[in-house]
Amino acid sequence: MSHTSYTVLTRDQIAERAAQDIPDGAYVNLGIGLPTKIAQYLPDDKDVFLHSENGLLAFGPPPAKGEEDPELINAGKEYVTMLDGGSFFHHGDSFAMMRGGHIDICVLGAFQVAANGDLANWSTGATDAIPAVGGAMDLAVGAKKVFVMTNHTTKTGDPKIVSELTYPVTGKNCVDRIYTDLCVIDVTDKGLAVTEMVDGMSFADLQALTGATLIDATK
Amino acid sequence: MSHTSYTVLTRDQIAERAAQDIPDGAYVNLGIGLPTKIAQYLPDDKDVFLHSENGLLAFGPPPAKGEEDPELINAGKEYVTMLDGGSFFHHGDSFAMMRGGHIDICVLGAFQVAANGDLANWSTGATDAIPAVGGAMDLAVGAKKVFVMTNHTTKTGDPKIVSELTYPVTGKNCVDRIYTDLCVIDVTDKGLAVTEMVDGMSFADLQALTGATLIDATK
Amino acid sequence: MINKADKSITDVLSQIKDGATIMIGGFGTAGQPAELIDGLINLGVKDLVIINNNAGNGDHGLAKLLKTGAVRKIICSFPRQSDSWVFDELYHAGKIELELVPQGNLACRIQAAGMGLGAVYTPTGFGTLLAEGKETRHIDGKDYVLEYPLKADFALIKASKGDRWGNLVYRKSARNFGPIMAMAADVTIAQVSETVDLGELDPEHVITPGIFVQHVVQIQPASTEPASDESASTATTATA
Amino acid sequence: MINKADKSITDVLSQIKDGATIMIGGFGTAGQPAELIDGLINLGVKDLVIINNNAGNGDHGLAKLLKTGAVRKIICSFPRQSDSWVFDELYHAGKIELELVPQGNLACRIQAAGMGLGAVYTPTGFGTLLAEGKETRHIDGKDYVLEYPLKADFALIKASKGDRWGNLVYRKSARNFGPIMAMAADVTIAQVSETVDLGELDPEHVITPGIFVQHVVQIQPASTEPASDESASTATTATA
Repeated sequence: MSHTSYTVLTRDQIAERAAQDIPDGAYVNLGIGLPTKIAQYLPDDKDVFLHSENGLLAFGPPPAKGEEDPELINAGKEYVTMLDGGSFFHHGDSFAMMRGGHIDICVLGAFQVAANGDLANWSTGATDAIPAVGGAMDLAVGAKKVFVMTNHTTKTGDPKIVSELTYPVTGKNCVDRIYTDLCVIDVTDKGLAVTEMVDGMSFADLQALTGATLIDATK
Repeated sequence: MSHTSYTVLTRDQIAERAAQDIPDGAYVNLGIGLPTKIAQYLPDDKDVFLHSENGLLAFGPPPAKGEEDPELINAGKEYVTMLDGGSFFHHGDSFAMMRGGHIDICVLGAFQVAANGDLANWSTGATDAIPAVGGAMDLAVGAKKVFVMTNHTTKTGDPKIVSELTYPVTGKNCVDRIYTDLCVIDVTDKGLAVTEMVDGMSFADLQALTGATLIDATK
Repeated sequence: MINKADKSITDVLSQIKDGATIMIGGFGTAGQPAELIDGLINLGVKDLVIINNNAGNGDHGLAKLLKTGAVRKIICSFPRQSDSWVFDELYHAGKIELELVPQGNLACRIQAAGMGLGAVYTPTGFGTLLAEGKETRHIDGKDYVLEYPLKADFALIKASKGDRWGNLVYRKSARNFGPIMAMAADVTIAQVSETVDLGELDPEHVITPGIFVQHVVQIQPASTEPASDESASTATTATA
Repeated sequence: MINKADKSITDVLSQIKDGATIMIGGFGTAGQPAELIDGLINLGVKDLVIINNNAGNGDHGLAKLLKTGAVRKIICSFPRQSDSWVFDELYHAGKIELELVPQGNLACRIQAAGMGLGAVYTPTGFGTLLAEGKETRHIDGKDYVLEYPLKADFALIKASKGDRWGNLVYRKSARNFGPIMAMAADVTIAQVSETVDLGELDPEHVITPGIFVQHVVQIQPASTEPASDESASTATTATA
């Protein structure tokens, strides 16, 4: 992978970019791992309601040291706090929020995203691996908008945005937008439309790092 | 209808008799109307938990005059009170209690009961009547035991316990026991087994007032 | 900053258009959002489909709405009551369509919509007139009827207290259909007796989390029940 | 007089026999009924089917139960974790059967059992490996998978407070699967940090009504978390 002259976003910068697209009043589920970072970049003047599968709505930042409560954790099993106006509920109601279309946006990590919006993020299909799915499939089918946040390529430089999935699917046609360290892509009926690229990136370079045909929509 | 020398139970006496068969710790739904009277005859030394479709568990007797609360009513829209240890819940959870098999006993009124335990209590099938079913069908299929409490015959002397229903069915094969003003009948695989009769009643007389074959199980 | 409690009844209801499907909470008069129904009558929309447990009592509330001729169809479990003369007359005159649903199926179909299910096999109604023409299935020794979700464009419900994020608590048996209807409608409008500050509702005690509620409208206490023996929380008026 | 809180852990658990299907509450360690699991290990029953969100962490609790070889099959959504080495080893050695269920389907199937439904069409998993061989249906423009209820002989759950009629309240995110598992098991056994007198739990705040709970076992507070910032209600010890 030959970096010419473009800037690669850090994980925090991808999170910061994605955070800008979350509107006031949105009900949002941030997937375990990278997407969780978005919480740090949500502007204070907006009310964004964070949902966690294990029965929290409107939870807040991590507690101060020594204030951790083992019974107040998010789906990533990290300690959190509650905002005034938050609520607790059981797993049935929590997944009703997700599957019933009440969550406005979920942001998920990905192994692969296909040109048609298929998402793979729960299994690499390795035969000796223990499968584990958690709530990923429920978020993929349930949220009004599914955002993916991922590095543009794997550590070994293979594309993660592909024409068709080679890994097992999490949800069909579910992804609406992809935030990578190189660009922002909208999944549209016409294909993958690149709306933003990092400084110094050319569309041709980006296409070369991608396993599916891109549309230049940066203008 | 020729009463010879037997005693007919009053509505209160039928209720009192049925109340004796409700064990300590039972979760019970008393249908609107006649069955509601059972509550007055539950012994004080037992904890019997009364459930109401509209979201009450462990409700108590009517309030004192002037203490009525329009937001504390039972399914019959009568004012009630709550016992210590009672709870409120929504209609979804309330019907989960009924349909999920968590209610031990429900007691329902009846237009007709058939020899196989089919119950008719929601519609006489009259073409100009407005149909209304409420929770009757849910109770009929959901409770562990379904008791019916009814006069043995209609006001015009027609049998209400019949070989086959002529009125629209509420629930199939659902009735376990029938309390009438004349007797107690268990609905068994072999048929309708009369376990008790009022004083002075002969089995032949009872059979003559009944539209289905009875089995004498009073001994 | 989100404030779901900043509009008047008139403003909130103005988004309801002819032909809307509307769930209305309440079991009898307990939990019936009387002021929202009055607002709906004043709005003058037509061709409505109403989902409620009953079909109105006396000449007020839902019965009054029916009387205006605004309702094309009602989906309910128990329309026939001693004081349901308004519905009775419309029904006998063929001026209103009735879909009669056993109460548990009504609740369950509303829940199915809120949970995002496609359909459910329910035990109630099998072998009865109310399952005629419906798909059935024998599962694990028992018979079931296939029933589909009941969704709505709007839910009008009554709660006891609400905050500016839409969190709600109810009072006694007025809870009934409110929480499940709030989950099954695109837009839920809750009338409350009291609007409280964010944080006043204990997160352990919230019955309907704000995600299910789009608007909260406070009704002047004088127009509802007499002062009630509410639980201990402080009853400050909200700034929200 | 009913007292569901009058037995020791050992007495209550002794009704569990080989081959039982057991739901165990908790999401990670929050809400995991650690003392009941220890009691189950001591009981020494075998051939169990366990329903839990995870498949154990570290060497304690559920992981320890697995290690004893007591579990024939586990039904869960997320077995693979950084500290799930006990399960990993059993799985790779072919010594435990795994039924992997998306978390929402797990919750929904448990709810279906509690509600008495025969089956549900759920949106999750359609077109994936986890729906292979399952019946599907296209309903109103969307695809669904037919899923069946998950019932259990026993549910072992953890609540914060309980009374002698089995009413329960939970604490924060330890609520998770407790309320829905209590509804889906023939016998629900709840461990609580505190047993309170009847009437101390406000009927508006009860999360699991006693009808869903058969036994309440109080665990000495010292053996659980450090003293917590519990809500305001008076913490008298129950006579029950």
